[in-house]
Amino acid sequence: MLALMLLIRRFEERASQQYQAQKIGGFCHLYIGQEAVVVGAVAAVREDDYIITAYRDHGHALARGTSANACMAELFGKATGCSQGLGGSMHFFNKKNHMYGGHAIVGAHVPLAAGMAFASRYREEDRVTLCFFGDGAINQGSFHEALNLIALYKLPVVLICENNLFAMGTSVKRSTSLNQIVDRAEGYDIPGEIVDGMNFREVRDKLSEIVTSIRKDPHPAFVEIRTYRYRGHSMSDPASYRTKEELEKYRLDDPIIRLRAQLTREGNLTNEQFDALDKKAKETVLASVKFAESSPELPVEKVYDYVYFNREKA
Amino acid sequence: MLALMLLIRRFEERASQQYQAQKIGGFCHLYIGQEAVVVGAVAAVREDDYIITAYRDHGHALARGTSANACMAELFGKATGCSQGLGGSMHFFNKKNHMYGGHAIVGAHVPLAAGMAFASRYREEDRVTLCFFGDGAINQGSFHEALNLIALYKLPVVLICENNLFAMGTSVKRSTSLNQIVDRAEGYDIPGEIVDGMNFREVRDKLSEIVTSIRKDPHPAFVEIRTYRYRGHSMSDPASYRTKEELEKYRLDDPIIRLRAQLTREGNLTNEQFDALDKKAKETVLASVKFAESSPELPVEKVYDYVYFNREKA
Amino acid sequence: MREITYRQALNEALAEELARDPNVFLMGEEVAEYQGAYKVSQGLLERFGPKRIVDTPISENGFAGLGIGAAMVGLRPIIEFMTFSFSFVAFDQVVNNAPNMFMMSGGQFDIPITFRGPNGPAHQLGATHSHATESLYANAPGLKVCTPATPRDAKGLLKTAVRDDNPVLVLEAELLYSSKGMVEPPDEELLIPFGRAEVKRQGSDVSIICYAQTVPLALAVAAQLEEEDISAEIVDLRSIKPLDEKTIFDSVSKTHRVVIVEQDRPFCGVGAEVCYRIQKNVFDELDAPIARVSQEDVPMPYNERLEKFVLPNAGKLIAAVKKVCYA
Amino acid sequence: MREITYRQALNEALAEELARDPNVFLMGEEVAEYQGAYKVSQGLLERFGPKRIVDTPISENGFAGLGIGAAMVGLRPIIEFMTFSFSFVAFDQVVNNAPNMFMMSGGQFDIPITFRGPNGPAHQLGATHSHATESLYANAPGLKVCTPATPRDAKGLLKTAVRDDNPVLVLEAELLYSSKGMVEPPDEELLIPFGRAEVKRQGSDVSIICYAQTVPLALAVAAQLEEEDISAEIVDLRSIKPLDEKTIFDSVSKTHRVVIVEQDRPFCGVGAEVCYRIQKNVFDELDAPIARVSQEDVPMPYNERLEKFVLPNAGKLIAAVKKVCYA
Ligand SMILES: Cc1ncc(C[n+]2csc(CCOP(=O)(O)OP(=O)(O)O)c2C)c(N)n1
Ligand SMILES: Cc1ncc(C[n+]2csc(CCOP(=O)(O)OP(=O)(O)O)c2C)c(N)n1
Ligand SMILES: [Mg+2]
Ligand SMILES: [Mg+2]
Repeated sequence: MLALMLLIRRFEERASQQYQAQKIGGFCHLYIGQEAVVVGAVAAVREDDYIITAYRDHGHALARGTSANACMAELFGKATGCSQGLGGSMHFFNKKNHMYGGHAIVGAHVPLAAGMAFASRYREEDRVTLCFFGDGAINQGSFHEALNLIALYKLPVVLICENNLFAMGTSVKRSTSLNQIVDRAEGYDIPGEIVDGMNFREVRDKLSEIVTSIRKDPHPAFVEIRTYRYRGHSMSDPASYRTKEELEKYRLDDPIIRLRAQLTREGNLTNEQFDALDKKAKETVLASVKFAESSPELPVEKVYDYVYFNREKA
Repeated sequence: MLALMLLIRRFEERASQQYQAQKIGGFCHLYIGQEAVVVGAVAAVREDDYIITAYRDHGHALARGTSANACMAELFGKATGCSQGLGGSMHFFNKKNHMYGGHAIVGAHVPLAAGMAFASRYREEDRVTLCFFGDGAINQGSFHEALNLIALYKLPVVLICENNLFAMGTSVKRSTSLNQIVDRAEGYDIPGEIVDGMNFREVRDKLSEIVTSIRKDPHPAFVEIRTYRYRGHSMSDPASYRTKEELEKYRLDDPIIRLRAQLTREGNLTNEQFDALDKKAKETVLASVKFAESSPELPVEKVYDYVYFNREKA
Repeated sequence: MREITYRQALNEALAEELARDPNVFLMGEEVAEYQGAYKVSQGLLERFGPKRIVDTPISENGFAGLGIGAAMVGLRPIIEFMTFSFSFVAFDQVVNNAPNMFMMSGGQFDIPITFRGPNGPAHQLGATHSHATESLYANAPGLKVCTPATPRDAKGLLKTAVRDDNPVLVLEAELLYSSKGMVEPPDEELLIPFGRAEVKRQGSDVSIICYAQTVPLALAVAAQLEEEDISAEIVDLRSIKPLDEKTIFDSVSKTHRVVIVEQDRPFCGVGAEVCYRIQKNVFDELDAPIARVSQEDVPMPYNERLEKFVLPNAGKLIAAVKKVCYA
Repeated sequence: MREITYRQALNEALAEELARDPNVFLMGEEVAEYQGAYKVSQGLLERFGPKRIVDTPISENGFAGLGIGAAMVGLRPIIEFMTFSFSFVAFDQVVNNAPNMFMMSGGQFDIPITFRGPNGPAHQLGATHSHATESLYANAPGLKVCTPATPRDAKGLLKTAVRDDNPVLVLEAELLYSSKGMVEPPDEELLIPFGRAEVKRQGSDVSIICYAQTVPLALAVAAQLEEEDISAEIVDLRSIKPLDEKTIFDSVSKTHRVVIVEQDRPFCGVGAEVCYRIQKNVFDELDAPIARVSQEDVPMPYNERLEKFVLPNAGKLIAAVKKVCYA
């Protein structure tokens, strides 16, 4: 899990660099600082459980076993990307690994999560759907309608609010009058909890508990996971709406340092082992850039093949 | 106030009859049974406070001093109607009396109410906005976004949910998992109360209290007013989704009978006085039918004048 | 063949597809216990149970999105909008999530979903409840849009929609729900492919291109014109997207005069697109400018006479035909 | 006159209208403290304070509706959509509440509101973030829609929009925000009326009708065509609705050949409507079918080369011009 967090961290750093080198286009939202959230959550579920998130999705794709190659190639717009270069940073998909996107309209994927969970219930499967979204999403109509439907139909969804305190430049204090986001769940009678998102183990353990209870008896749950993004909202945001001190405070609480310290304290990780893991992550990511660079793009006429699905042709 | 409730009751009965006689077109939603809600609410506010509601709006227009003539003429599609025959049953407006509609898309007028209250605050007026909506509206995205904005900006709005237990054929139990609708307000930190909507005095007094407090210090409030509609959802609905017994139970609790009994008990109303009031209401309404029948329609080419407002021409 | 109503035809299509494929379910406001606001789903709850005929709260954005999510994992939802005027609160789901998913995911997720319900002005429902949405949705890449005008087309197109692996909108005509027509018996599978217009009446002097509620109007007008020795060919588009250019162009090449009559608004309406395609491809066949009869470009008034004035009607259509014929 | 950017021009328009009328306020996501996602509202919070420059949560439906309600009681809101792709979650407010209110209320409520923000594909933003919305909104009766292509038009049209007593959409072009052009000095009032196209370049062989992002494209192509002895007249529509038929028809009557180039999707796009109007009114002036260059009818891919292929571009425009000129 530490390896996975390191992979995400190093991937994002490299993506940032490649974006600056103009190898990557469009919008690009980095996940640095939030790694423990998705890694912890994914550690709490089965491989066939569904996960879906918003546009800050690189970490989610990687955590769900999408290769760094496929992720980097997607950013480069290459045919070998996880969405064949057609989706880009905000639209990572990996059907095989049950990663259902990568959705760029704030809040609009929460109803999709309801549908995925509806299908599980319809088929009498015991799958759980993890639906990630930001603190900004809770003020969208689609979020609201989906939560009411999820509660009404008792769908097996864990609603995971990655509260990184900001939606672009708007702090949570300026987007809702709630003292804590988790209180919003009360308006739907959905049980809610607050989790420390800088602590991998707390995320994993809390979610394991919730997922176990859902698998026994399908119902929704809401978790507000408190975290922080170190970078700006997207590559073009200098993030001048917050102080250096605030950022530094969170950096001290870094999820990777924290897990490292826990493992070291317990005698399960040496400095050498950590360095080796980190080296491995860096190498994987570096290789992914090479892979992306040398990968082909789809021929332009191919766009017509992605308008309608044609079973016979496929 | 009893007179007003009687006027609404008799107006709706007559509208029903005229609808069956095909003098009225489109959809027509009657307010019978819910009269105490709007009459109580309007009794609690000043004449220059804003009110806005959904499509079940005849009572609201009448309560806000729109003449029965203008209301009936609107149903008949006549130029003398409160919306010149261009709005119809679902779109009653009376700007002069601060009745801002009459809105037919469920939930879509709640943001408008936010805007009206925003304007009051902008102009530093102490007006209050009363926003009425049904139990079905609380599951719309627009309701949610508006409530969050209203709470965030601390706007002077009383959010009045006329809970008549049904949205068309869907009972509240089947549209949300909440035990009581007022709990939804918790998700926005808006204070909420439950009020007996069959009791005019309770509605008036409770709302007076709330309005006084808002005028002192602008803030939102949510009231779930429990009421019942005696008729089907619209004229075309036989309302077979509920039992005769349920309807009879509510009829025993009729808001007009109740206020009459209260007044009689207190020695403020004789049977003769009541009959005179009722007779007056019936006469007013009967006259309104004559008025509507004999009123002109807008000439057809006039439609072009209602596409864009042209200050110079107006 | 037997005569049934448009409503029954839709009901049969739903029942047959629900019976054929356990992945198909119907969801919307009042579709189950109430039997449908317009009774299109009459009897389906009893037959298929609440798992497959699902009532929702008034949350169009929510349940449209729920349908798309269910389609992502392999179900085949039929989502009813009580009317398409209410689909505007779900607009983002219909035009962003449904048709973009296949492209955005690099072909991993096809979205086999059907959105259906009455579309276009009905009768005195006023400005908010009278929207014709066909041009708006046909504008979005990745959607298919059909507009049945007869019971047979209603059944055949809806069944095709449910089996299509892409998001399809079946825009029904509320004013036609009780209209009758001949339809194959239930034991004969009736599937009408998209992109095939139908010549509902042969003629030689002018092509009247129509769809949905304007088809009966055009047919009635054609009968009237006959008396004045004008022979009108009636082309019912049936599906707006894909559009059947061949049938249109063949008719134009035969009559050389065209009137398009649409229930739609004029500005960037379906008729504009059809006009563009005709003049682009068979310009030399045209003996007169193409005329359109659409709604007046005004919000819909409630008053009955004013509403009639705003809508396409026989008088306007006849005038347009005469203009192109004697131009 | 001095040279400023399109972004500055919009900023000046906002500042001038805010200063002129205390009823005007600006509301949207990140418009205040962040100074605008694209910095169009730079400096306005400092100058006008938080009462008039108002940040919102991510609730487009909510704050679009809030603006409409405020307009009902006499304020003059300017509502920014961070991009018009996000206006789809507010679609119902924009097409139902804003333009219908005046009719529905029998003329009691005019809605003096401006919705503005970048519209249309920018650069590699993918399928959900690249919507061109002009034809969708122009379809709705009661709305006005303008699409400035130069700093001068941006300033003049936005100011006119704010003063209009009806709902107006100012569809800006993100890719043009940093482009420069000559604009009257701030002390000269610049108001550009709606419904007036502008001939941005005179020519005699072909009329290229364009707007927004396709105006610089058309001008560049015209320069290229000049070298091949084809003289192209460039007609910038500036406002889509109302549409300036006269300027269009005059140009067509002069050149007899037309290419419409739009950033829009093809199906029921703006070009279709313009084409219909031309063939209807000046059919006999046409020496060739009208050609359109629009987006390919596909969801927008992220990949840069594929995106370029989907968009209108110089190659396609030149080919279309040559086709109509030698047809
Ligand atoms: C409906 C909609 N409105 C606006 C945007 C633009 N936008 C993209 S991300 C974002 C902020 C979202 O913040 P949050 O939900 O907290 O997620 P975070 O970026 O913190 O991960 C905004 C406003 C959008 N994509 N969709
Ligand atoms: C967005 C939207 N969806 C659906 C409808 C159709 N519709 C009209 S009224 C109604 C029920 C509303 O119930 P409620 O809010 O409880 O109000 P009541 O009729 O009880 O007064 C429905 C579903 C609509 N007008 N708007
Ligand atoms: Mg955030
Ligand atoms: Mg109700």
